[in-house]
Amino acid sequence: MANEKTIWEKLQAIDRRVLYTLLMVIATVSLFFKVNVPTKPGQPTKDLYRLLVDDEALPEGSTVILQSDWTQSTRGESAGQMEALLRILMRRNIKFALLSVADPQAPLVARNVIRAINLERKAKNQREYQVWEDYVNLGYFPNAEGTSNAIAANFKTAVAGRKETPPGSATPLDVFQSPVLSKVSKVEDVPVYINVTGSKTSNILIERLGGRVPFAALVTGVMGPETLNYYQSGQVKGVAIGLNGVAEMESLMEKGLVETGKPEVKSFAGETNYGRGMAYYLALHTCLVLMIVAVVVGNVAMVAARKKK
Amino acid sequence: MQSESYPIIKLFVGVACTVGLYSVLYRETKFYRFFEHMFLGLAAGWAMFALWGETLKSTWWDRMVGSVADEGNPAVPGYWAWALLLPIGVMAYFVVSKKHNWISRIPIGIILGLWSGQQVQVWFTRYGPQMQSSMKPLFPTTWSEFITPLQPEAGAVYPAQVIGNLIFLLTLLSAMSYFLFSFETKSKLFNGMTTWGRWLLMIGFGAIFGSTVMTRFTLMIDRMYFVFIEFFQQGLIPLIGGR
Amino acid sequence: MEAGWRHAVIPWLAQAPAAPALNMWNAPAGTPEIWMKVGIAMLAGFGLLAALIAAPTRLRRPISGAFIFLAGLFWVLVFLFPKPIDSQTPHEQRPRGFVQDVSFWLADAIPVVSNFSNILTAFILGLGVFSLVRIHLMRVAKKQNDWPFSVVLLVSMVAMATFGYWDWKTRLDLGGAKVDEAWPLAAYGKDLLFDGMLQVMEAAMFSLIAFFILSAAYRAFRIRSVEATILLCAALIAMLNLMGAVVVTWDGMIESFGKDNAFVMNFTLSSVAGFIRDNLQTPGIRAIDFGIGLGALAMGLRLWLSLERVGGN
Amino acid sequence: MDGVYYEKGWLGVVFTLMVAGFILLNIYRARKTSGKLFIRRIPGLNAIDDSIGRATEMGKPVLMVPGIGTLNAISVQALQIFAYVTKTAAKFANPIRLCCLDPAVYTVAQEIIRDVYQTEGVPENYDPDSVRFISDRQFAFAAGVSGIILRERTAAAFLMGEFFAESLILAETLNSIGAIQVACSTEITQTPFFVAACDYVLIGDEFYAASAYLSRQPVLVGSLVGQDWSKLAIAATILLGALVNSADGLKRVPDEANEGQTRALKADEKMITDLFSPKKPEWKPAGGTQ
Repeated sequence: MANEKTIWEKLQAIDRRVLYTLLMVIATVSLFFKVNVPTKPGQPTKDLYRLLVDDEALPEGSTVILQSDWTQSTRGESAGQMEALLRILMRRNIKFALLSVADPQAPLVARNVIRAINLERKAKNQREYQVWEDYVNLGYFPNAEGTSNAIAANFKTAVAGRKETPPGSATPLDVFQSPVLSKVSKVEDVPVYINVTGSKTSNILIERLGGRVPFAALVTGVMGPETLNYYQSGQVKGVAIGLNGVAEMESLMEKGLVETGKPEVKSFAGETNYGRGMAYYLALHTCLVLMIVAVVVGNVAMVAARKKK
Repeated sequence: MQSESYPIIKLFVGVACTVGLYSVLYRETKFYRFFEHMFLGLAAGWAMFALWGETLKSTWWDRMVGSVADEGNPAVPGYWAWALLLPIGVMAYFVVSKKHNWISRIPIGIILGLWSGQQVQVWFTRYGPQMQSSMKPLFPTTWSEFITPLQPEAGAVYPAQVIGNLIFLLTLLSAMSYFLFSFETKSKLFNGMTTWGRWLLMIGFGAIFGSTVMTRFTLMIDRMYFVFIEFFQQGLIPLIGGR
Repeated sequence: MEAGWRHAVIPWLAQAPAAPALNMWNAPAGTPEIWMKVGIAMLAGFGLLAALIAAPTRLRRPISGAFIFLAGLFWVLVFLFPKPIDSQTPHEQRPRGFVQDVSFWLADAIPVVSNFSNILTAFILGLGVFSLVRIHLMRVAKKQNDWPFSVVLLVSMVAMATFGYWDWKTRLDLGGAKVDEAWPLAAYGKDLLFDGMLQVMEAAMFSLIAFFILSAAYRAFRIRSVEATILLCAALIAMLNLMGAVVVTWDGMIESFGKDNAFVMNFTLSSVAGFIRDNLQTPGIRAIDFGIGLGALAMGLRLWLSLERVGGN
Repeated sequence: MDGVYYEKGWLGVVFTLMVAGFILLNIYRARKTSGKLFIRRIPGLNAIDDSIGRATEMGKPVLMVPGIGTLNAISVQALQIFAYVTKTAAKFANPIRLCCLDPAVYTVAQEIIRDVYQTEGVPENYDPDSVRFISDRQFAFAAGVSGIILRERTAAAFLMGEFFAESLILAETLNSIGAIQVACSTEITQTPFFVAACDYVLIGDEFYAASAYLSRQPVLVGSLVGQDWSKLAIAATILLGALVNSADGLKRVPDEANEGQTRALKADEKMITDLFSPKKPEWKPAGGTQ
């Protein structure tokens, strides 16, 4: 038996480490190129954009509940989603009550994003979002199922006792005294319940909220197929999925949304719309190409090796 | 004030940790083992802290003992019955006893009981709407055009849509037939349907695989961003006198 | 019992703001009364534990079965009773009657009961940490293979827990805003260990999957069998559809064939991927989901009614 | 007091009760016939014995991971299957490693595994360190289990239960050392990765069928038959509903807006909408944003 392997046999069994190195190099190199890759937003993202920007669905100045369930580990996708979402909310003066059921760190991570977007606004001489006046941080609630149930049953008692310090005051006060939540006591009181999540908390919420309030989700690519299931059955009104969703949101923010038979939704042209989504989008393309090439090479080599025999 | 050099130190430590864990891609070495054990230790330490700081203090202790009034906040009375949960939790530790290990089944039973009851509660909330949305119309309401036009009439069902809906229904039913375990049949139709069902499931799995790839790659790209852009380009190069 | 039976019987479970401010189930914070009541409750609980230890063998199954049943019963009742739309309706305006009373009481009790599992799991966590510490202490004591790594584990554990509590305590004493300004040692320690290391390591471990997904796809996506081929094709279409640039190019090409032709427009990448998703993937997932849901419901029923034993005899 | 309650819709309650009824009835039936109801062969399960056999030949441990979910029916189900695995392993005095993420699952696992060794008559072979709590954080857990896999070179692995992202880390690490893997995740999103990386995969509720198939306990067998009945009921409901919906789609009613004209039914006038998502009573939020 000859030990010499043919090129086809070799290509059928490329060492894992070679593939790993290629992937790492390609991803890194792509990051140094800044290109706005074109996108074609899908219906779920368009619906989400309409829900967030259309004045009828979400009136300017109203309050939404924003459940942020992601931490560093899904930063790649969730941070971009959160940034795009916050940019829209802040530009439309939408107040938000922030909470998390997934991880104790999630509120802190969310606060960092708010801070970053605030800095961006400050640099552009726009109004900075203030705690108490514009948003409150309700913090972390352990037990996703239980909390979602409790929120659906009775938002006010579910988050009772959470405090926030108004600007210029020394003592923290009950969040329901704040302008953000003063008119909210049930989930039905908010026009939209938004969930940015790195796990399946959106599913848990959908099951527990049972259609009491329009629900929008920004989920990771993994959760996409499952969430689309709920989107199709109308339990989720709009959804942005993964990095693709971010890139689509960003281009919708830049270009606005025109759909036949529906009112036009405005754009935010002239503002900082392209962010983390576009920064990573090219690298995603090159990595996917590598993957496709690897699969094709493996198959071609397999067929060729068979033919030789 | 935070020290000025701290952010770069923190970045450096983070990069070291990333490289340490990535080394397992090459193979398991002492280097990886070091970071793995550190990781496990940190996680356990955090669990010990979060146990009280993030869970028990706010959800148990504060409710049990209440809080006194301070500026702007009314007093909240304590509910003493919460105290009963501690002995129940302690019962779990009897699992190490050879004689009384059955007592550990009480806290376990409560957790399982609560979970089981919830299944009954949420089952229809979860599956009812899915059943409803599977009931797609199977008769076209219009024959004006076969293929759904680009500007469809509101509410109309075109023949092409009906074909799609039939495929949907057939996929659903044949995939469901694959999961029937208690029927033995020689019927070619039924057996063919289950085989089809399995193949159709593979389409779903392939599509999920494809769309998951996005998240996984993005997270890796984000780490590369962290190492090469945040640490090297924005942190280290300015520090050593680059631009 | 003018205020309705539920206000007297078990308002502990329904710690609603609407309940009478003080009742037999609570006591004002900071008073000797609350400490005494808490103490008595704990004693009673440990008394129950002692009683269980003494319980005869034949009662064991019924006792644990009763606990499971009662725990599950709560959610089953929530399922069966109508839900109030606004559970914050003030007491005086709430409708009276058995059904209404129960459903309001249930709605009030949900936020309380929801925490039970979590609190119990937190108490049990000690058992897990104990096992971890025991294994590694033994390894160090016996100088087994790799014992220095066990030292690393134990040291980082102690460091994380110490800085965690220290920082937490400082924040309680000084207030979070002050700590963020002054950055005492505790804040550095916690931030470096948690934010700088633990979180980064989690992200790093998570991102490893990208590499594994590449090698798994390379190995598994071969046209060997019908199943593997189907898997491969579906995955390829899904991946192509993820690339905005490819979608725009492909769809642009299709559009050039006939932008107004409904038939031609069915072949855009987004339509093809959408068709697969809507008519093949969604029902497939749904079929699996129905099965899993039924399995969970059945298992839930068996556990709830103690038809199936868990654990040893 | 109208409008204080959510209309529950009778269908949800009736359907849930019907499913529960099917399951309980069949458990009763199975008990009467002492479990002699038919269950078809499930391919992945035959692999269990083979893989343990191989691990024994190689003298390497068998790894079991009951997912990373909290203590619930899914992890309990996984542990029931692991009890069977351990039973076989105990016969051959093969070492096992059972790694847990949730402390409550760890508690139950300890009890179950010790019990297996006791009933097999080899309590002295039970090593308390074989059931391990690794970490309660997902990726620390993944790192720890990967370490165990690579250092102890586990020859067979059973990954069953609620797996999330860590599924592929474990599966590919196991694959890289050539271990045989039998896997199942109730999380549909992870099943494709097990399909790609593992030798044998149980899909969906084959997982729930597994312990009935392995143990042939009447309760489990009966419950499985009841689940099958429920699946048929769901399928029949969907078919019937689709037909009713189609008929509703063809129906024309007088148009209120244009006298003398007819129009199709609106979505909320259709029968299935009425059954599945009954209207909620009118309710004006007390102080919501207007």
